[in-house]
Amino acid sequence: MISPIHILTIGLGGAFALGFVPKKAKDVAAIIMLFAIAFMGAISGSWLLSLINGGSAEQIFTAGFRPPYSINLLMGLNEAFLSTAINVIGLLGGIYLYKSLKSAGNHAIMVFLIFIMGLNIIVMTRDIFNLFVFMEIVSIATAGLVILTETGKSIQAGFKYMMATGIIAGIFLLGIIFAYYYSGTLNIDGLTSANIGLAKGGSVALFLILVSIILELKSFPANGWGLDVYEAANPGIGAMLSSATATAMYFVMYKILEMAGPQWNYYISLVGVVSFVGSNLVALKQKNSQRMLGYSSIGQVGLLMIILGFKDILGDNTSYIAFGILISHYFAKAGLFWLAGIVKQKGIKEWAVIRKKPLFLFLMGTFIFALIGFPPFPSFFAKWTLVMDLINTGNLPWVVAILFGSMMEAVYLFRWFGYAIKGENENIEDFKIELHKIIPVGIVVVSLYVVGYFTAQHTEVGAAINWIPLLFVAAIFVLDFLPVFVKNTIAIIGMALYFYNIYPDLDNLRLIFEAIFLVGGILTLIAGYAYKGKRTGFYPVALLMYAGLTAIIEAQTTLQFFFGWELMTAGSYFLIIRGKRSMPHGLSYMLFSIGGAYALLTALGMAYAGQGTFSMDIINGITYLPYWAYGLLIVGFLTKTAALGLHIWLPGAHGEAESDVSPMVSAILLKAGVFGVVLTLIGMGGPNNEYTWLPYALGWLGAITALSGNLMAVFQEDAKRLLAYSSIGQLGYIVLGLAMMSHLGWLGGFSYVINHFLYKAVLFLTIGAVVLRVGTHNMYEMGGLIKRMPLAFLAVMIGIIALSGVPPLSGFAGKWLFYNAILEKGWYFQGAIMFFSGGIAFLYLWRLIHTVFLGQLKDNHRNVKEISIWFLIPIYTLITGIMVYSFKPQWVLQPLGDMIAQYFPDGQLSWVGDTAISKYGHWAGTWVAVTVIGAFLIVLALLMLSTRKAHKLKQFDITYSGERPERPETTHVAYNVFEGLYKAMWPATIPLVEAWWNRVTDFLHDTADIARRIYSGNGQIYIVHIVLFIIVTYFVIIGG
Amino acid sequence: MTVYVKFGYTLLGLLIVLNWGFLMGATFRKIGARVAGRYGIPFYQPWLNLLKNISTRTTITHGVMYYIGPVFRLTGGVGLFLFMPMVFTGDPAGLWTNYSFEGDLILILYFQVFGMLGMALGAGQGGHPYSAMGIARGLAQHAAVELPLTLAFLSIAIQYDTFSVYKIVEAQQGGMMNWVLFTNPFAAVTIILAMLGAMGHSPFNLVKAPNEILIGPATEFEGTYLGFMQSAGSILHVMEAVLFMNLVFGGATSWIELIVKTFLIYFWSVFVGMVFPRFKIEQSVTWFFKVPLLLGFLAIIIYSF
Amino acid sequence: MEYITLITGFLIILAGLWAIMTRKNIIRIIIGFVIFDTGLHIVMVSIAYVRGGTAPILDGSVSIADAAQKIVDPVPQALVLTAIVIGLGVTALMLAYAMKLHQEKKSLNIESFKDLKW
Amino acid sequence: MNKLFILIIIVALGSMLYPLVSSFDGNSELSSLAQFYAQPDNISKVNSPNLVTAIVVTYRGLDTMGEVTILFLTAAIIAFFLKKGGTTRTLRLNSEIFKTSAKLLVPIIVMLGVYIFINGHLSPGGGFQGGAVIASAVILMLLASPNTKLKHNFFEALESTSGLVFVGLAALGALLGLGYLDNAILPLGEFGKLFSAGAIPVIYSFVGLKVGAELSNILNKFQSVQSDK
Amino acid sequence: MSFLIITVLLGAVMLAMAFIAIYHKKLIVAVIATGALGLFASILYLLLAAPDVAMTEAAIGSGLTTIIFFYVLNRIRTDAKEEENEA
Repeated sequence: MISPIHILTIGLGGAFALGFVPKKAKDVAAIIMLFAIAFMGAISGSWLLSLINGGSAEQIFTAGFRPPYSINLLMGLNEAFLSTAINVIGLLGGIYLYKSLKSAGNHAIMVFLIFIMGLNIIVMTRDIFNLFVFMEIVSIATAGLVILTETGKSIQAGFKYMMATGIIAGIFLLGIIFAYYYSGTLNIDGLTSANIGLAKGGSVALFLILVSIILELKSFPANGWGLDVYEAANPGIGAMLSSATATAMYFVMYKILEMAGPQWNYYISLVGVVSFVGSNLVALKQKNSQRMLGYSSIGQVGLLMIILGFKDILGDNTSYIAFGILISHYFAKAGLFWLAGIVKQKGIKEWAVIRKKPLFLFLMGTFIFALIGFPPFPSFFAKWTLVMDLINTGNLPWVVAILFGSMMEAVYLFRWFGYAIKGENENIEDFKIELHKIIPVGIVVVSLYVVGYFTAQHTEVGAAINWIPLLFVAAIFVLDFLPVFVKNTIAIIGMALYFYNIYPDLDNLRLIFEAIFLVGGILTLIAGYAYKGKRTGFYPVALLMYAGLTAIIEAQTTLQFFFGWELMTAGSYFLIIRGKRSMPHGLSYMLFSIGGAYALLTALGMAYAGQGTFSMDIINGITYLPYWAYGLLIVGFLTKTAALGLHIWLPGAHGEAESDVSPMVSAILLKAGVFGVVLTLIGMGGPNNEYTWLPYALGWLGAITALSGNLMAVFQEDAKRLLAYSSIGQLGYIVLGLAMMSHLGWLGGFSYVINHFLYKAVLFLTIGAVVLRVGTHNMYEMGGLIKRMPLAFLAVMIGIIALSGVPPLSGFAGKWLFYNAILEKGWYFQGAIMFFSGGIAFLYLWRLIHTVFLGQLKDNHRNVKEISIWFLIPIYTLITGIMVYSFKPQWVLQPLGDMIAQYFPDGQLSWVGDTAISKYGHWAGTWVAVTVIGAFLIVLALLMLSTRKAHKLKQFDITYSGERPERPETTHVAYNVFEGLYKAMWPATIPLVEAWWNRVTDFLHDTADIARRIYSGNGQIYIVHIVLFIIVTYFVIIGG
Repeated sequence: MTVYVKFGYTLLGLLIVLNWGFLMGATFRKIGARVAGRYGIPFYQPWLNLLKNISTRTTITHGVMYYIGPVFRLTGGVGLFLFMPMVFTGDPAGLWTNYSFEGDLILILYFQVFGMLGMALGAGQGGHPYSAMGIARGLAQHAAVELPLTLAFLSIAIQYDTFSVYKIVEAQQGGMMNWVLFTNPFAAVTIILAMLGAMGHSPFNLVKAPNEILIGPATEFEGTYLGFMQSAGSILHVMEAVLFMNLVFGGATSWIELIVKTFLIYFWSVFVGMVFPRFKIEQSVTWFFKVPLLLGFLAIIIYSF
Repeated sequence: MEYITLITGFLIILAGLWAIMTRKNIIRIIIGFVIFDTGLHIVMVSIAYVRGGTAPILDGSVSIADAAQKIVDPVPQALVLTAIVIGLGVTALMLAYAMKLHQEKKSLNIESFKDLKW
Repeated sequence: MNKLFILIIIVALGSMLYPLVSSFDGNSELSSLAQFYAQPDNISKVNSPNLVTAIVVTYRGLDTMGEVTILFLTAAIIAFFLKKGGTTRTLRLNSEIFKTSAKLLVPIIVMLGVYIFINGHLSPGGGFQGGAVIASAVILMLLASPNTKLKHNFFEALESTSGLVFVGLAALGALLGLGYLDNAILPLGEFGKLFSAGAIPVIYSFVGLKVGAELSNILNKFQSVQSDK
Repeated sequence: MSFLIITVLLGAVMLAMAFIAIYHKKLIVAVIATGALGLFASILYLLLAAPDVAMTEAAIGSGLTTIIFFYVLNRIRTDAKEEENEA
């Protein structure tokens, strides 16, 4: 094997040899450079392989003397990994920059080669002054590379960079020389054992060394110079700085911290957290994509610093966590910078142009999800482990800070992604794809997935993840060029087979939800046959959501659960954002989901604390801050069920989604949150739990959610939004039922779960299909459609009767159970609110069916056809379900009762034949249905007997007060039809919650805007920042 | 007792209720006219109306829903009757308890909407804007009325620890002082007030305004439809009164008692209607959210501690 | 003696920083960096000094045997050598930048180069 | 930014650095590292009378390599940064006397530079100083006849060659199994003589050549963008 | 003792040079003062028994650096002149 020192030989020799290459032969020079980097990579890679396979680390001595007398280098596992990574990214970056480097000439090529070489040595060296020299090499090379593509801005940025690094290098040198003075050595290992921190001056020297490395890492807020470089430099260089340099400097920090001793760890974490939260916060206002990426890079480095500071606490997991975060950041940030170079757009809004080439959306999406820490990327597993370990060791506040920062990062990254996916792109010039630029991007994308898989395999819990659904998603993704019909069939067959395989392994509770997810999924997918063409991207994301849902059900460990949860979030986000105007709603959905997911993550961490296992059982009986843990779990799950306060994403997201997506995300997806709440409540100990106020508060929340959801639905003019608000209300019932923590309450809740799935799927599918036909969501632009689409009308009528709870259809079961439960529990007011919400529900349901199907047929709808058969099939299948449930409620309720009795044995219903008997009353579902239908038929027969010949009237046979089709909302009777009620109840409809969230975001954005004013653009001010940073940290750490 | 006997008694009960509804309706029209200084209709006018309506030879339809609307309406009325115990005889499966063993108070509460819903849909298909307006107002007011009413019902259910109407009636036997009116006055007063809205007389009859003006469901539906709706209306009026009687006024142990009590209950709402002018819909909603709602809360509060 | 040189070095460092942070002319700022570097070098050499020591060159005056007792510390001196050359590189590059900046805006005032901010 | 504020910052920085001064009490003896270098055994292992040179070239040879690289980098960056933008140079001509004396002086100065780095292991000075002296000769040349086109390629070739030799010698040590940058790849010779100390004079000479070439390149670049009007 | 006085004097002179470099109106003078600072520093290095450093500082720190400064100043001056001529 070749000695690692020859990385230096190759790098320098190559650079010097380039001087012989004639000026014109730029290709030769560039190829020599690439070969040199590849060769360096081969050396480090071969060491990496040998060290992974148990080889021993290599010490390189120079000058024939042992350290500390001469400079030595070390090639251990860390070094081998990092230098391999640097060389790989260097090679890819070299390929990416091929043309830019060539046009800048041979000198630039030399500089690039030396830059990569210098990073290698920085990683390997064990001598502190040598480190200084090579850091100088790297920063001078950076100063040169910044002006690779020379613009006024890049020159300014380069100069500021030089000023800053000049000061930092001086501080570093001062620290080194005094460290030498106190220890008599320059060797890092020697300094470690010398323990110079004990002397007063020695600790100052150590501080100077540390702070200069911190500053080199561009810690917030003394980092204006670094940001300018990210913004102004060629994106290819930005990629190098963000991934390669930051990685190398991070490792330097690791070495130095090792040297300085554990008493500094805490402060490093402190600086890290300030940097992480601060730069992510400030990035909120950023409109320039490259500068935003710069902020994000700094944030990520801050996170890595936190991890480093906790290395003694995290123990063996430190390197795993750091690896996961680092490698995700490494590839993703490089990829994003490269994309920025390909897209050639600075403003984040202009990134909409990327949509012109859908593959690029996939690339960008991958990078952003990897940065935020979604599965299956390494950062997901790393963040998981980090949070678990931090909470387990009692560092909850740190977790909160970290998650807050991550949240901010998600905000701006997803906003950016939203612009890319949905923004206006007509007037933006399309970008060219150059092969040499896209190859590196492609390689890092693939690497992210591969590394993610292996990261998961590395841990025991991660290895247990079921990858089959994901493989299926990947397969569908590959097959995306096929027409809808084929993909739909594959998807349906796949899901059916999967369900067939999985269902024997599930207990009853999980079976219910799995059936809703998968059977419901199949039914809604059938509607997909109505679409023509390819429907690019639909199937992978839909299946991703289902993969996540099924992973939640199957989860044996909390990690698997969270894994599934995040997959489901990602998939549903993409599904929702496919709608035409769904971008802002997609964003708020994502942010609430991430916020909820972080609440879950924290809570799962608290559950893990002190348990030492990730089995799902740990949420039963949490011991560490149980009130908070259960509260957070519930909040996390409630973001998905859109409880009041966390609901503002739902109406838009569901309302603007595609016709067959709305039922998926409404009827099916919301149940994932319910499942979570169910698990939590079981975990709290079921009937005998000691958390009195938590279920109580939850109950009130459910009741108020039910009321306000329904009330908001009443005042909607948009049919799908109406249904969306209705979902909020219905989920409120479910939450209330579950919160009662009694057998009847749960039975009511579960009967709602099933019922809501059935009728909401029917309603959304039907209305969605109608919308597809008539081309508008606005109800006042519809009317009289019963004549054109009677089957759709019938479906909606059955749906709304079932929803409203009017006997004899299935909705009444839930109501009846609820009132019994309420009486038993004594939650009379909640019950009254619920009843009132039910009354409100009639209003919007009538409005829905009346405005869409009854009244006058609109002129432009005279020729619309009945909704597509592909929608009717699932709709009527579901209606069959409703009918069965209505006529034989005991078929559903008895097994449900048995299932719930496992958790709530007391207060069960007793069944006498068809009659359910509770403590308070009785209800014979079948007989009620038969009686009502019987009476109905008799009356109908009487009517038919007495009206033998009814004269069929045409539309205009009645007195007709005109409607104006051109401005239908002004004269349409159903427009603002509940004005009277509104006048009476308007205070209840003030969107307080939305206003509150708006205020929160405004506050954050304003803070960000004020905070970022410190980056005045004046290089001198940045120097002042640096010096101030040094002084402040000094007085914080040393204490004056 | 066989199923057929039960069915026969139920049918008989329905006929009594229907005729009593007609008679009561005519009586109050008469009283109203006299108060206003007019002569008024003869007491048999409703029967004449029914006959005349059913025997019209031509009839129109706007579509299936239009046709089925009155069926819903009448089924709603009949259903309510079927699920309501009428005369208390001490035997839960007694002759005049109808099919109340198939469900309890909650069923009745929700079933009230059945007729309203069908009516709304049927009128809706007529395509006339006024019917939509009337229904919208009706639903809004209904929602507002139901809130205090539900609180009162819940209070009674808590009081007797049951949702079974039969048991509630049973518990009130043995003297006037056992009536909910005296044992649970808050609930009773709430019901007495909210009842005004449920009965739909002035001042809470804006719902009917559109058809008063020019046209609306009652004009739109003619002939047999109107006949059905008038029958349904009579049945519903009586059944509402029976519901309140059962819940608040101790039920009835005989048909006579039932007739007297329902007459008085009905009289109360007509009496108020004659005194007060009509409310706008926002006025009536806010009215129900004031005193009745407050009383309803009180009715619950006294039982929730 | 070395105290005085050390203190001088520190004062020069601070003087350099003062120039960097207060002067608006870019050339003047670069001069500040040179001063800063010079101060650093003085500090480093001061630390190398051993009381009464001679230069670490073993010519006639110092023999191999008593070298360890007589010479001053050669290590920081070697470091200073390196540092001086690095300083030259940095200064030259900064001056090249200054030239370019002047070409761009015909101004040497640091405050006129604020195109990148926030 | 307010000057008073800066003053406060400077004072704060000074007070922060004060412990370094206050805890400094000079050296009465060498540090352990320097003592090792000054031990007779070790001196004879390197065999260079100038200990600073011994450290710079051997013990800390890697630093020197980096240092040379930095100059190289700077030269390269300045080269592509200050690319001539087409305008022809019209520089004022100097007097004949100056030109003639410069022609006379340049070789002497170059000789002096060479002397300094060849004797780097014996006397003060070495590659860097020698290189700087050579560069000053180049300056003289440039000043004397500003319009002469310096043979740029020559300096670049010189720079590259000496760089490659340096790296090659360093790597040779590793390949011979002695250690990277070990000066013992050549015979150590007799202490205090010109041809002694193994590879040190050779390396230092090439360092000198390289530094000279690099500095000349840098200066030439700056010269090339001058113009007198 | 005499060394001490010389050192103090040198230090004072160097600080004065630094002051001139920072505050003298003419950039040329400032640059020269910077070079002088380097020269005085190299004397200090000689006193501190560091002849190698002294040589380097004299040749590179004060010599070459100053020359580069001059080149740049000259260039900037001519640029400024061009500016005036054009204006």
